[in-house]
Amino acid sequence: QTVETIKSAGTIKIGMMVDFPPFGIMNTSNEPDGYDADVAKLLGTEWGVKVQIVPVTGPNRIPYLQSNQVDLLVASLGITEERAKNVDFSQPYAGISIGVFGASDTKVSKPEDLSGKTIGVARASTQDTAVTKVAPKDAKIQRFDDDASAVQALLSGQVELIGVSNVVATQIEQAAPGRFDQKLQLSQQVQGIAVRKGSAELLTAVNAFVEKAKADGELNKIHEKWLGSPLPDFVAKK
Amino acid sequence: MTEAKANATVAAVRGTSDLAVHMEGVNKWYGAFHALNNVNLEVSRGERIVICGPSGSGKSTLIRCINQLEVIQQGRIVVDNHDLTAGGKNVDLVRQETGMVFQSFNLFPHMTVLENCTLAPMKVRGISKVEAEKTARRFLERVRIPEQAEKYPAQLSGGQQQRVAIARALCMNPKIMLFDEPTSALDPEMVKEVLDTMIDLAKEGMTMLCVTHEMGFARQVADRVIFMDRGEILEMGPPDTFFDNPKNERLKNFLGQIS
Amino acid sequence: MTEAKANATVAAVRGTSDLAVHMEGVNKWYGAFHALNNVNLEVSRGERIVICGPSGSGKSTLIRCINQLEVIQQGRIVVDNHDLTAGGKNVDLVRQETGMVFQSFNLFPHMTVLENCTLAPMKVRGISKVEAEKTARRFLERVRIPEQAEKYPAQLSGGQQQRVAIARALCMNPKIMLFDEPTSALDPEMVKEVLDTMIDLAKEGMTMLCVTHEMGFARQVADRVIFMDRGEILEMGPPDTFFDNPKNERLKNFLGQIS
Amino acid sequence: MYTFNFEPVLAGFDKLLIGALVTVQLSCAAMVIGLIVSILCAAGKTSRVAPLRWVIDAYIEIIRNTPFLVQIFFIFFGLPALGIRLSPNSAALVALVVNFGAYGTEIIRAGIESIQKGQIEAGTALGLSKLKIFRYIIMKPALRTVYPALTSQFIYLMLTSSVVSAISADDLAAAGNDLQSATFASFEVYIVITAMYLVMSIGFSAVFSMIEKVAFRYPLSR
Amino acid sequence: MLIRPFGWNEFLIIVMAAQWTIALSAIAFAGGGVGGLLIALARVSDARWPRLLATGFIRIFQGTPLLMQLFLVFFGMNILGFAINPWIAAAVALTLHASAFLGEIWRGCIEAIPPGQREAATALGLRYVNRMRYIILPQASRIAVAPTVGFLVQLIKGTSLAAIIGFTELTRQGQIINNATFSPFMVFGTVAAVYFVLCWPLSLLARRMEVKFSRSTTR
Ligand SMILES: Nc1ncnc2c1ncn2[C@@H]1O[C@H](COP(=O)(O)OP(=O)(O)OP(=O)(O)O)[C@@H](O)[C@H]1O
Ligand SMILES: Nc1ncnc2c1ncn2[C@@H]1O[C@H](COP(=O)(O)OP(=O)(O)OP(=O)(O)O)[C@@H](O)[C@H]1O
Ligand SMILES: [Mg+2]
Ligand SMILES: [Mg+2]
Repeated sequence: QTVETIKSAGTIKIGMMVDFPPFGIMNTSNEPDGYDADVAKLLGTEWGVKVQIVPVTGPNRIPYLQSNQVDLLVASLGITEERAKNVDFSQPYAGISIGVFGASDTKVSKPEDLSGKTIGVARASTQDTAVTKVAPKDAKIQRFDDDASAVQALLSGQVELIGVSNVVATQIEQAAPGRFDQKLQLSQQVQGIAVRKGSAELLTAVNAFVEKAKADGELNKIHEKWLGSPLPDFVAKK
Repeated sequence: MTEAKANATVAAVRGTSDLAVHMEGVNKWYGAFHALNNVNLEVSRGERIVICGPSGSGKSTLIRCINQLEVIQQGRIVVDNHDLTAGGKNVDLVRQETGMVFQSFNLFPHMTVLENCTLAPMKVRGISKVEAEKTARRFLERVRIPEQAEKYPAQLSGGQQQRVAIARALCMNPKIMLFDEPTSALDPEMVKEVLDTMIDLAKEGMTMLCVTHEMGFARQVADRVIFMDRGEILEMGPPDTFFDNPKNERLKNFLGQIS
Repeated sequence: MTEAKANATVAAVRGTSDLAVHMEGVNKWYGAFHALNNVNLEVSRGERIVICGPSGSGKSTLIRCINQLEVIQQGRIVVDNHDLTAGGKNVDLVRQETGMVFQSFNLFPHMTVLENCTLAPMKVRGISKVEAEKTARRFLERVRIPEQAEKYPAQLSGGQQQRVAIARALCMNPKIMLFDEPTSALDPEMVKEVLDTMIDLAKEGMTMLCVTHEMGFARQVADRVIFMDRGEILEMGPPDTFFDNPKNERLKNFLGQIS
Repeated sequence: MYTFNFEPVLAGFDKLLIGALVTVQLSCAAMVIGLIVSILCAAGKTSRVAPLRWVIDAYIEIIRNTPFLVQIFFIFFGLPALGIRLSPNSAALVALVVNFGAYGTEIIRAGIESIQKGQIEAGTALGLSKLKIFRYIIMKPALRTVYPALTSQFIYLMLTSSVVSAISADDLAAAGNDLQSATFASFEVYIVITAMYLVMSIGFSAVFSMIEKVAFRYPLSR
Repeated sequence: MLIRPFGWNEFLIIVMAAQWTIALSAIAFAGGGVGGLLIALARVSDARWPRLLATGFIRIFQGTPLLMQLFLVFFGMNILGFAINPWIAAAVALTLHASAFLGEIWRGCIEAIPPGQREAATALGLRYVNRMRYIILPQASRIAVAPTVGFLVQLIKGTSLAAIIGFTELTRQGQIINNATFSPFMVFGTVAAVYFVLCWPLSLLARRMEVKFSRSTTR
């Protein structure tokens, strides 16, 4: 599939998550919205095609791409080596930093301290990968379907710690001010737009789009809008 | 119920008597349907009563009231000096002292013949298993199927099942036996074996109330035959006069039909 | 089956005959159980046959083979000149020419009496509804329940249901009527009304095969009585000799039990 | 065109087996406890105490008319508010028991109702108390008549249990999800775990028919 | 800034999602009705092959989670090069699933008709199609109503699994709203309530039919 076929079809199908605020949410009129949605729309405008957003979930987003249900994924997909074996990534269009959060009185300051603790994460997410990488063997990692469940597990005391992005952490702070704080900064994770393996031509076009958006400040504007801060350096520079 | 109780009190305590069953002004309704209409009946110890009448006339209802499988609304029933209408422990006592045999056998399908016979003695009377089995085998012998003790009901013929049902009732050492059409679910060639068992019982002096249409049996063993229709006892008397000299029109009609 | 066919061929074609039913060397097994053992039977047109015997002796099996509710494994059955063992269309033809009445009535509970009677004539013979209803009412008249035509089976007594079943079978204008213990599921006072209906039929010259234990009926209408045991026909003869002079030991025994 | 590659699945097969074991354990435990709950509730429904019957009815209606996923969320996330904190696997077990109990009650009630009145009358006439009649006369034949319904409800329960991965219990579905998120071999993983569920349900059916032969040996009348 | 409170609007969004639940249930039920009848007839057939095939079909679709069936039909077909839209995939998977269950339920109902009914019809000369059409199925359908409606309740709840192939029905909508509001008790309480409102009347109906049937047979 090439940009030409997409352009001649007039629409592009883009998969995005709608349960991953602020990157993907359903807004009050129940339309997909958020950082990813704006990026997708920007791409549509750029290429002069209509954007059809297909809601996907963490676990099924890659099958959606592989089975031709969507042309691209703008689905907060963190760029990892494992994933790169199955899909091709554009250069980063967003980034989050991942940390371990927990109740203020839980003492954790280095990865070894996670020993014996229960840590909740969203299954198959970047957080999952990051926490799994650093946690000692006897830490119990509990995998939930989405961030909301992981956060709920933390709030209800079912887990002591969770691995989430800084973005979600802000929301926890809103929901329960002062009760939780960040214990560990794990990684800064950059996210890419994904295309099916072997779509080199399409990938080039996507990369060109990302570069242009970074250069003309559009991406920055979107980041300001949704995350309240400029595009972080580790994304912008790369 | 309150009325029945009041009645019972009014009728005063008579002290022990020779009556096995005493029914007085018994009325029973199913909803609006009047199933027993002012029934009066006295059965002496050792007496054998046969009850007949058309379908739906209340024969089953009558004998089911005797061990309170059905509750009456009016009147008084005393069984072996236990006043059923007074309630309380009496109902349990009466049920232990009456044995009942149903048209459809009602053996417990998941128990062997022996288990069927020993369940109640063990669980109600608290008799030991060994003791209960000894008694059970004795009665199975008496109904002439000792060799079937280990089989399950479904492996027996209808006639054999009904004889097990009789033995099961006898194992509780009842003073009165109630039979509700014990042979009418049987194939014709099995009727005789069950009737023979019942005749044996009658000869031994058991008090019996038996709903049946086997007129030969009635003539042979009954002390009195009762004809019921529409919930009423219409005629009652020794078999000879009952069959050969019926007075009631409906009875004449009925006898004409079933012979 | 192949053997049966071979037999049929060997027995050669006899041309139309006066026989309503012709069974020759019939054998039937349920699994390993030998249900019919070399049965030979010839029934002439207009003949009335009563079949009796102990439970499980194969009486039902025998008459159910005649309209192929049961398939035989060996032998030959010809009904009204249609060779059943030859298969094909014959089975359908035979079923249309035989009427069957079951012990348990088997009326269709979701249809009125009239609908019960008109279904087969309309769907099998293709007769118009008006025509079918006219015939049905005529036969309901004949079994003496014309006023029940619009009721559902559950609203009728057992005796009435069985008479509807007879009317239903007659509506197909059968040449042969098969009865399988038509009165044994009935309350005693309803037996007579059904037997009377059957006696009427017999008087009109219908060919009948009837499994029953009503010996009074057998004496009154049967041309021949058949005794079966363990899948075999053991004795066969006119009622007088059959009942008063039985030869077979088992038959003697059986008659002793059921009377 | 997609090329199937089962290698990563085979590499993680031990994890799937462990997950399958958890599924089997959870389902079996849920069935045994759920069956006891069912019998008690079914007996309770024949009780003369009306409020008891209402409570049981409400329980049955609520469970049968809401999705299992929601039930399990409330048990896992909601109970801690009442001071009851369950591990994911215990929460899953409790949810499965609660769920099976509701369906089981209805099934067993049907079984009890299928018992002919004559059986109870025979027991009464012999002088047995209500409780003893239930225990010795009704119980076994009732269970026998509804045995097929109970076993298929159990199989359904086992398949439904795949939802418990949502609260991070580590059953077969969770193991499959973990494996697919690690390898992204989604189709391969799903095909394999589907087959594993099929094997388990066929296996259980076989075990059940063996149990049936042993537990209900008495012949049925024709 | 991003978490919004659970308000009237969110409530409405969840309630509106019930339309997809209903639509999916309707499709599944329609498909399952046709498929189930065929499976039931095949299961009671005298011929060996239809019986075996139907049994195998039931084994497979009652023996695997609906979730997996949906996943494999949707993504599997696409992978194999058959472009298939989610509606068709859902219709196919749910139909297969419902056919297996309804087939089994209805077989039971057909077999519950006393054999005497079939025999009486046969003896009257009625052949297979007429026997089924006029005698067996009308009677079987009466006893089938209660368990069928009962299964419909199961089916309505089961459609939540269609979320995996992209349907934003009731449960999925709940999850999405939950991620935007972080008020799980309000969200899932609402979801449960909507399911209850959809399912309870059906459960009551099933119960009523069951009672009615058992009355008409004990008489
Ligand atoms: N539980 C019940 N509820 C309502 N009516 C009942 C009930 N039991 C019996 N009846 C009615 O009471 C009447 C008498 O019934 P009963 O069983 O005593 O008759 P029966 O003389 O034993 O008849 P059969 O010969 O048919 O056994 C019948 O008309 C019957 O319909
Ligand atoms: N479908 C069947 N499968 C296996 N055995 C059968 C079947 N039908 C009948 N039998 C057996 O065949 C034998 C003859 O049955 P049949 O019904 O012909 O007896 P019958 O003489 O009519 O008895 P009854 O007087 O009890 O009606 C019986 O032993 C019965 O158990
Ligand atoms: Mg009676
Ligand atoms: Mg017979």
